Amino acid sequence: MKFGILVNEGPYQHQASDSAYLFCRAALARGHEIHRVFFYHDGVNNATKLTEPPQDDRNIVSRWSKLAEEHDIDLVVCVAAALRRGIKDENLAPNFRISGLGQLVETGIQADRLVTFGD
Amino acid sequence: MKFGILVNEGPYQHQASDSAYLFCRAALARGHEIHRVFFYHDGVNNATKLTEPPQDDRNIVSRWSKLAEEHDIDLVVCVAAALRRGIKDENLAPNFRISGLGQLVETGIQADRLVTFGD
Amino acid sequence: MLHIINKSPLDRPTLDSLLRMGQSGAVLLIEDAVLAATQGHAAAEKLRALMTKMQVFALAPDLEARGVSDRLIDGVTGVDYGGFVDLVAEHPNCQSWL
Amino acid sequence: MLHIINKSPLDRPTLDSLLRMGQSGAVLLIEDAVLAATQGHAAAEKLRALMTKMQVFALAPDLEARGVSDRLIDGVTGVDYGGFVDLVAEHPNCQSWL
Amino acid sequence: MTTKKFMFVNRKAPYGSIYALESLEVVLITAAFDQDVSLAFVDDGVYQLKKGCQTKAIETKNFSPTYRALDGYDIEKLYVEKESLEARGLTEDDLLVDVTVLDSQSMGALMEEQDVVLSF
Amino acid sequence: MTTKKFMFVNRKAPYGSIYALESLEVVLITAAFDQDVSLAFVDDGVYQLKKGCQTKAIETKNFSPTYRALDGYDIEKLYVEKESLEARGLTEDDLLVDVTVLDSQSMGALMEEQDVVLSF
Repeated sequence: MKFGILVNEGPYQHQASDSAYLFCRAALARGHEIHRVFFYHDGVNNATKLTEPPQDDRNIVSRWSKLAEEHDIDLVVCVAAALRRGIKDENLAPNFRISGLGQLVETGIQADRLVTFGD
Repeated sequence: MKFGILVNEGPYQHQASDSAYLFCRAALARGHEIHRVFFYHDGVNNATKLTEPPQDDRNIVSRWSKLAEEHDIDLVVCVAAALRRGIKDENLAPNFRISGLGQLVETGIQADRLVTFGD
Repeated sequence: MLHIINKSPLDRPTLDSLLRMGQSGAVLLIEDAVLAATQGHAAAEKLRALMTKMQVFALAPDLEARGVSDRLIDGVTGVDYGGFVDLVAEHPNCQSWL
Repeated sequence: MLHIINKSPLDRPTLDSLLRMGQSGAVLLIEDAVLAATQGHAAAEKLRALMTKMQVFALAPDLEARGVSDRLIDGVTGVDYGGFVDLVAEHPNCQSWL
Repeated sequence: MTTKKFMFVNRKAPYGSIYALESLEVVLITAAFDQDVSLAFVDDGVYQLKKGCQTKAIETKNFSPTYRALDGYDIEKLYVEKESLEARGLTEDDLLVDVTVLDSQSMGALMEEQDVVLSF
Repeated sequence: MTTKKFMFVNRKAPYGSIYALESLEVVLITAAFDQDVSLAFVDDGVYQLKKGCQTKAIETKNFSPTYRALDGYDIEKLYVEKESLEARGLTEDDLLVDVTVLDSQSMGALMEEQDVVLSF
């Protein structure tokens, strides 16, 4: 089955991004496909390559980048939300791309299920 | 009177930063002093110079920078919270500085009142 | 003590917590919390209970933003940001119920 | 429909909203919402009312993180992330009550 | 392109957070993709449609006019939960656009019919 | 340096958000400044002290041990609201450190005595 994922909150502050990541990994392990992960609202803050969490904590950003690399997942950051919050190509982490809200709607249409993680 | 201000949420997503800013301006207009504004948790995201809101919206980041410039206010971003969220010297907006949590405690001690704005 | 509440009483339990624990002083409703102070609102009774021990204020700019300035219940005083500053200054301490 | 709730029932009204509007299908409690499914919790009665029309699941990793795995009320089924994925796949549609 | 039923569930008051504004942006794009779009306003989300919002004093963009403009994008399915209005002392007359008021059960039934439900 | 009474009011469950963890960091620094530090746990904040938290399956750092370490920093004033425990079916035995359980009125009275109240 093809899943689309929507993440509405940034890393660390809320559990949303963690839950979304663990859901994606479990879906892949079950043999499903992750069609796209769309980052909206504060969710765009998951895409900053400047993040540097404490060594004993998980690195939420690089974990997303790595998952995308290994499973060829499309990580899309909403351009309007990103501009408001200072996420641009210059601080974008690997395997994320910035695009429009149309990419969210497209996932809603093409994926079999769209699952939202937020606050 | 000397006020300390604590901002716990990022710009745009929650009203906290707006409320804190309008409170500071009103306090200054009343002849009070703003001893320091401390940005903690997602509040550190108020300090990114890369923000570019739509033209018909307020620019929350530059508004803080300007207020600090005009009234010589100390805008301090918590270093640990900022590292987690990818706020560093390279993307820090003018008149913000990155420092430790001791700066928050110091404001609690030295200011006559500490007012918190959050979610 | 000045108690500051910023969330809608139908979305968060902070007004209930304040009703249980609050002793005296004043309450200022800001942001979405101002909705509690509107006529016909389910939380209006709670606010009246609160008024028996504290003065209640609501931030006028936030009432206006939500289109409810004309529905403020009796006994709640609207203040602007200057009034917010004065309330903080007049009370020996303050607490934001987050 | 699979209804997903992620907030504590003593911090947000989503469980109440679901009780009013939810029709059938299943509910999955994740993140802080798992607290609703623990013995002696004030929301346990609401959860029992919900069970009369829907199946109720709770995410085990979130129960463990909050130290309440051993207090799950009868009738609620713990699932891991794989089970979460299965629930989404098995239902024709889903809704996160944010 | 496939047409799916998209419902946007709005549960949060406006201006205290950005969700209402950013929800509207997705709604407009979804309509541009020729999808079947419905908006549900429940809980504090009903305040998003309140008449008379004036944001000048909080120095924030007033996006109330966008709800009035939805009609022009053929977005006409606006549903409001009756119980949510009542708990807040509001009536249909307080709202700035024409809506269909539904009781909780009918609102829930409508949600069940959707292909994609987005909650902001 | 002046000594002030600082109270940290913890109202949120752990792990669903970062507030509990980052609150602890301020608590430790405040103690290092030789201030009079109190911690209040009310509403869902009481879950921060729950025994037996295991975060392995959510792959997040378990910060429960930090509450046990507070004692070593001379942070000994931990107050828990009785009503909050009861509403959640918890008792003092469920908590991983020694606390003083107060009824709502006493907790409120204690808050009034503080110079600085931080809520996370």
